[in-house]
Amino acid sequence: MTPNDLPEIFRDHNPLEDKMLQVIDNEGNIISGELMPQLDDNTIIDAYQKMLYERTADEMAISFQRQGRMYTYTPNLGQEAIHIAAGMNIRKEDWLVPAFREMGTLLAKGVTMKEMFLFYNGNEHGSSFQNAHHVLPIAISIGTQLQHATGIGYSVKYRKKDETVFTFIGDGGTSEGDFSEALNFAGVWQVPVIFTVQNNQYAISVPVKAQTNSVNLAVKSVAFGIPGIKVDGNDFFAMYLAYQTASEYARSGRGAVLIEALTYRLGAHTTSDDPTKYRKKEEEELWGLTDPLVRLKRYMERSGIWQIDEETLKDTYRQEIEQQFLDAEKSKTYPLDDVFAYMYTDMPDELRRQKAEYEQFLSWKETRE
Amino acid sequence: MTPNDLPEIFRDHNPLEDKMLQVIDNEGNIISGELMPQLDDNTIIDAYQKMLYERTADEMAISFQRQGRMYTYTPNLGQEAIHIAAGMNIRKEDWLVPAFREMGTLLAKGVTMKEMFLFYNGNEHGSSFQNAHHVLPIAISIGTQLQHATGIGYSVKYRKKDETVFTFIGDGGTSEGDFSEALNFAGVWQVPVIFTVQNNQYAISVPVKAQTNSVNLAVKSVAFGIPGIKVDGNDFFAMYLAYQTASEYARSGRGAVLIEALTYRLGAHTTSDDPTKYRKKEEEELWGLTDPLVRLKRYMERSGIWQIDEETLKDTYRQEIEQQFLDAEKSKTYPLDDVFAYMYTDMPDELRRQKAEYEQFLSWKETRE
Amino acid sequence: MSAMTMVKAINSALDIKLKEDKNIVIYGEDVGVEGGVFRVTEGLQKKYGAERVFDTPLAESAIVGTALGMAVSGLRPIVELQFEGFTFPAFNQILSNVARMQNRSRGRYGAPLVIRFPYGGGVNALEHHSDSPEALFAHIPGLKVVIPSTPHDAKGMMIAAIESNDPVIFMEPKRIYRAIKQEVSDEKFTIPLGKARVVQEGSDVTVVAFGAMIRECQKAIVMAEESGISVELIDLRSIYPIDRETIRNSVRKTGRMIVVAEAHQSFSVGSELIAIANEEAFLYLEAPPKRVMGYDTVVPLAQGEKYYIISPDRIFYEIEKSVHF
Amino acid sequence: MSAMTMVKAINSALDIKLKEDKNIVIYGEDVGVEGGVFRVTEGLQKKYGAERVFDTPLAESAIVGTALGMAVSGLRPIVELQFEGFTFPAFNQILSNVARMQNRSRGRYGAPLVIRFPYGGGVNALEHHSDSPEALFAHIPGLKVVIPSTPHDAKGMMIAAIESNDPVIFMEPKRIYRAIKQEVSDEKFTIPLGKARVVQEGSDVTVVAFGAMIRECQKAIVMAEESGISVELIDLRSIYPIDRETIRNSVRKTGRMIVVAEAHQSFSVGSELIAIANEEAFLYLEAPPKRVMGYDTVVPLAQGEKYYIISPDRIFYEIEKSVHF
Ligand SMILES: Cc1ncc(C[n+]2csc(CCOP(=O)(O)OP(=O)(O)O)c2C)c(N)n1
Ligand SMILES: Cc1ncc(C[n+]2csc(CCOP(=O)(O)OP(=O)(O)O)c2C)c(N)n1
Ligand SMILES: [Mg+2]
Ligand SMILES: [Mg+2]
Repeated sequence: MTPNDLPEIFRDHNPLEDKMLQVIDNEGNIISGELMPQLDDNTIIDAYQKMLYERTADEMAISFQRQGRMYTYTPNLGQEAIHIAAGMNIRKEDWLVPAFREMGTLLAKGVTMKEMFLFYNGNEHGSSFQNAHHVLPIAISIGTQLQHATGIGYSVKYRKKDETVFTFIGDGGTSEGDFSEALNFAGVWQVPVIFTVQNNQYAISVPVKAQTNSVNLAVKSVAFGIPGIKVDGNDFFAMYLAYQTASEYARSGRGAVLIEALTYRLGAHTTSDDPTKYRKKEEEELWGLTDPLVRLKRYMERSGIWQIDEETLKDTYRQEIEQQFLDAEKSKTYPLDDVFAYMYTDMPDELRRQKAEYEQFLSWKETRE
Repeated sequence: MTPNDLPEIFRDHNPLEDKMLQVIDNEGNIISGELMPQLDDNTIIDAYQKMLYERTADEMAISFQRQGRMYTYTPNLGQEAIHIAAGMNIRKEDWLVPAFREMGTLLAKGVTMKEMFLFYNGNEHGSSFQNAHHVLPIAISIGTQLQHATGIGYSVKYRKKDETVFTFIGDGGTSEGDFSEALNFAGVWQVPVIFTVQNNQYAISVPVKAQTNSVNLAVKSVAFGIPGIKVDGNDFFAMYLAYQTASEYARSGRGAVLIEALTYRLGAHTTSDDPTKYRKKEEEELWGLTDPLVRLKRYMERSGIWQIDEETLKDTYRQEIEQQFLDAEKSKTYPLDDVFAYMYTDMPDELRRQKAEYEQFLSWKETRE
Repeated sequence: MSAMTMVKAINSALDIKLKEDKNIVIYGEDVGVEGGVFRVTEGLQKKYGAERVFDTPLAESAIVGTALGMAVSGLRPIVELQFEGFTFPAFNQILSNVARMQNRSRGRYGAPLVIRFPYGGGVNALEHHSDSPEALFAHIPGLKVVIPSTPHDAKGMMIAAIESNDPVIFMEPKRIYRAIKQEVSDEKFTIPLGKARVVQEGSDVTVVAFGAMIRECQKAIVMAEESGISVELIDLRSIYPIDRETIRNSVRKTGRMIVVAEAHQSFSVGSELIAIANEEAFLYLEAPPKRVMGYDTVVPLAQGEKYYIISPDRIFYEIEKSVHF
Repeated sequence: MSAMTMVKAINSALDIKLKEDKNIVIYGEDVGVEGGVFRVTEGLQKKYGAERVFDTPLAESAIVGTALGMAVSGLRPIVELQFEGFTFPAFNQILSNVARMQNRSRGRYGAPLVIRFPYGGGVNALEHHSDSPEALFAHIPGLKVVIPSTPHDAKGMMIAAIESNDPVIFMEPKRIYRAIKQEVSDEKFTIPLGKARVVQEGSDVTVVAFGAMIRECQKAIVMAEESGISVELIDLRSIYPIDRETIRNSVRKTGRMIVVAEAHQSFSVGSELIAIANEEAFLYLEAPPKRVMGYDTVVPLAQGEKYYIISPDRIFYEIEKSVHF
């Protein structure tokens, strides 16, 4: 990797100097006009709508969970700019290897809210992503997914496909050995993988400064010989530019890229978590000022392209999302078969035997009732 | 870690610029006089003698193995400057957490050749290091030992002891997730651990350029926010200076350090390995020119402090080493008890039962013979 | 005495030992400020300071690996792994080093440390949060593997685990973390590791279980008693070493054994107990010892878990079958 | 037909499949230029190029984790882990992802890959080079775990493993890598996974073994025959799924079973087979089924290994005891 191969924005935002790529400020003012990606008004409006959709879906999911109609849920609140920017740059043929907090990108790939609800309702069919192409299930064992992404990268390169791999991890996840191994392999293999670290400042209760002593997370790329960049993750345009550039870089065969997206988890870690135990109201308020939706909205207002009747739109979204939730609730069947059927492509006799044994118990139970 | 806290030699040899700390060249000429550590002639002679001892012991071990008097052995040939420099800087109270290729440092801590021979002869008592203080057994599961070192670092700091931890790994080992986790914890905890990567160019048959795409291995320190330095590992003075500086740094409470010692494995990976399968004679010859013993000897000759009758000395060493080998061979007893006795501090009945069962078999066998 | 949940009882054990022994430190993910996702370490950082009770980066291998380093250098670390499903990044450190340091160094360095984590199903959780991997740890020589089934046992076993000079895997049945309240002494007491407990004596059939399954077995026993079957219930408590003597005595008496556990049945505690019943009581067996356990499948997500988890009527069904064999 | 060692037979299987299917890649530590530390992949890089047969950085978790990524995207990777003792850094990827991707995605993504490694003792090796961890893998749902005992089986089972759409753990008994030569077909053939092999029929006692222990059992059987004892020898071949039918038929016939294996005996294949014998043949048992296995200790280094490893006379001793029970 000679500096010349490196896209300009990577050179200009060297993580060793702790620089951060930013296009608009919290007020929606353009900071660096030359960096503003070329997007027409409709695309920007579309982006905002998608962010709003993700936020609405999150709010509703939290409320369904509170109503006891769903199990533990991991909200995406505050991280929507990252997800939608990635979603707008990921192509059908590209791969998405998610962690568990990038709903907007999953939706962009064709995953449905019904599937999301099914999953958080405790049904594996919510992970089969029927209409989504090249999307792996949500990864819970932190760090492991990056290695899958690197492997897909190898496979793409080996088969000479024009496919890029988008994969995600949190700030906490960068401490796992699997993170380093995945990036190291990607560096050696020079594969088209875009690694995004969503640095939302916390791993459950543990602040990022307790995760590592490195100046930032993008700088970890140095250890693996791949380019890294720190980006304002609450700035939709900055994230868009980062993904655009990274995609070009990856597609040109130059290899993998690490993007640190600086953001903030506005909500709880999961619906079982209570952030007041470990963080201050003032901190939340301060970060609240960087809310990616607010910033993009302000930008649109300032530049006169704001044409959204937000409340009406949200209502439409709510209805649509509710419908998907109801569909998921309705399809809430879980036959005994489902426990056994997918463990192997050809079910071993042993599993048949175990299932039959359970069925005998069920018959006995019936006769007793 | 502000640059001001950093020792000068770290600042002057920034691994990001791929600089390497060197004091003498292959001919034994001083390259940078101001870096030459203040060592009196006797100390230098002593260093050479220790390197010679390690080399002699290695040669003999290989030959014992060839005679079928010992099992697989991992030679240290070519890496002696690192081991002896570390050994001269490690104090009694300091900890040594070895990998498996730093015999000279083990000996400096009081491990005996008899113990080394016992170990490679297949007896665990060779790892009990009776007269050595604060030395862990040889670590075979690569990478894991660095985490033990970091933990010891925490314990030293917690108990406010003036103890430094020296730990080692190979170039290949830097790819293991455990390496990154250990250094990351050490960075966060700011513990007195000196991590040495002995970059001997190969992990068995795999060259270091296939291990990672990073510009060098010292630069990986950036990912963990600790200082790193690349040192000519075949230059005794450079290694001495590096350990002196790193020890001061660690002892002053400023935390951990990563040293990449650039060297070359002159021999085979182990006595079962045949390097001609994967590397060229020319390459070996080229690196042979950097042999740390030759370089130090040339330096001593040039500066007029050469006073060693090498052959006589080697003969003395040979006799002494042979005696230790014979002692190890003699003590080659392995009672059945040893299999069970050390698994737990209080042996469970289950192990007693298993042992008794075997003893019953032995009695039966005796009656049959 | 206070009414304690298991969470509180373990917290009390940790508290007592932290106060007593300065060499004890507790760490892991979210155990400090947050007090653990299940609040087992709640209040301990405040009481003993962030040098002794603290959060780490998110890396299980290093959590365990550094604990071994601390243990060989004089500390007695207690580490929390957040869920059983996240013990596996640390599996290599546990198997290759924690379990072996004592033997490898011929007693020169030991590993007096405790690795504790919640395990087991029945809580409608995401994947990796409902597993019962005790057999994987029990097959590793050099470890002690224990599981309490009551608040009282949890406290006494935790104190014993901390005081053990051998590494202890302490598995906490999360399903009954707060489901059972029991009067537990506020003082220090220990329950020796390696000994099973006869929960209730009986003559027709022996039921062996542990952790959250004890409660389910007790419900089944009520049903059995109604059918006139006398059940002896054994709480294994220690998975390794396993208490052969208690098993032997009971199975020789009843001639029948049923093992109830949540884990996948193949290569499990159930297999081991059946082997032991054969080795210790072959001539006394009147019916084939039976394992009533989870399938060799991933534990289903919440909607399907009802098929996987062992219910009291299922246990009763097997008791009846065994008695009428 | 050629006279082949097990090393050569596996090499031949890999060669045939590499030639046949462009989606197959082979990688791991030292498998490329070097051809593996045991030379199992010798010559394959030269023949098929460094894109298909290659060395990786030293990181087992990533070796397996990337293989799963390749497998879900259309390749069929075969990875080598250098020794059984170095499979554990990859244990999390194997248990949490490789074994579960198919189930987790409800069949959308599978994991057609092979993880192969040498295992077992008897070669005077350093620590971590003499272990037999088959039970740890066999307890993980979603995996197939197989072990050949002859060159012929090694080839046929390897081809079957590569062609399986499920992930296969392929364990190679290093002690007999080169100790046995056998005439093996040069052509492609498969041996179905999951089926045991009756090595020799007999009527007095069933001996179940696998891998390097088959040869030791055969030596013991010679001794038994001299004593007039007729032994049925079963080579398990597949540890999971286990072939209940073959076990059932044999134990019902002989009424006696001895399991011979190198691994630690608790929570082992031995435990599982005894459980199966009880479940399948309880009323036929004339003596307690017996495991003749390694201790619950670390495998001793070379000087002490003689105590640990199972010798033919030890097997004969147990056969005799069983028959005279
Ligand atoms: C290997 C592993 N260890 C622990 C956990 C439990 N856990 C779930 S989320 C989480 C914190 C993750 O933090 P981060 O990586 O920053 O992602 P975020 O939740 O902030 O998106 C932890 C510790 C896990 N899922 N996987
Ligand atoms: C976890 C683990 N994986 C694989 C091995 C097998 N192995 C032993 S030495 C070695 C190469 C080590 O290379 P390096 O780290 O450069 O150290 P060197 O041998 O060159 O000193 C390998 C792969 C091991 N010991 N541990
Ligand atoms: Mg986070
Ligand atoms: Mg090396």
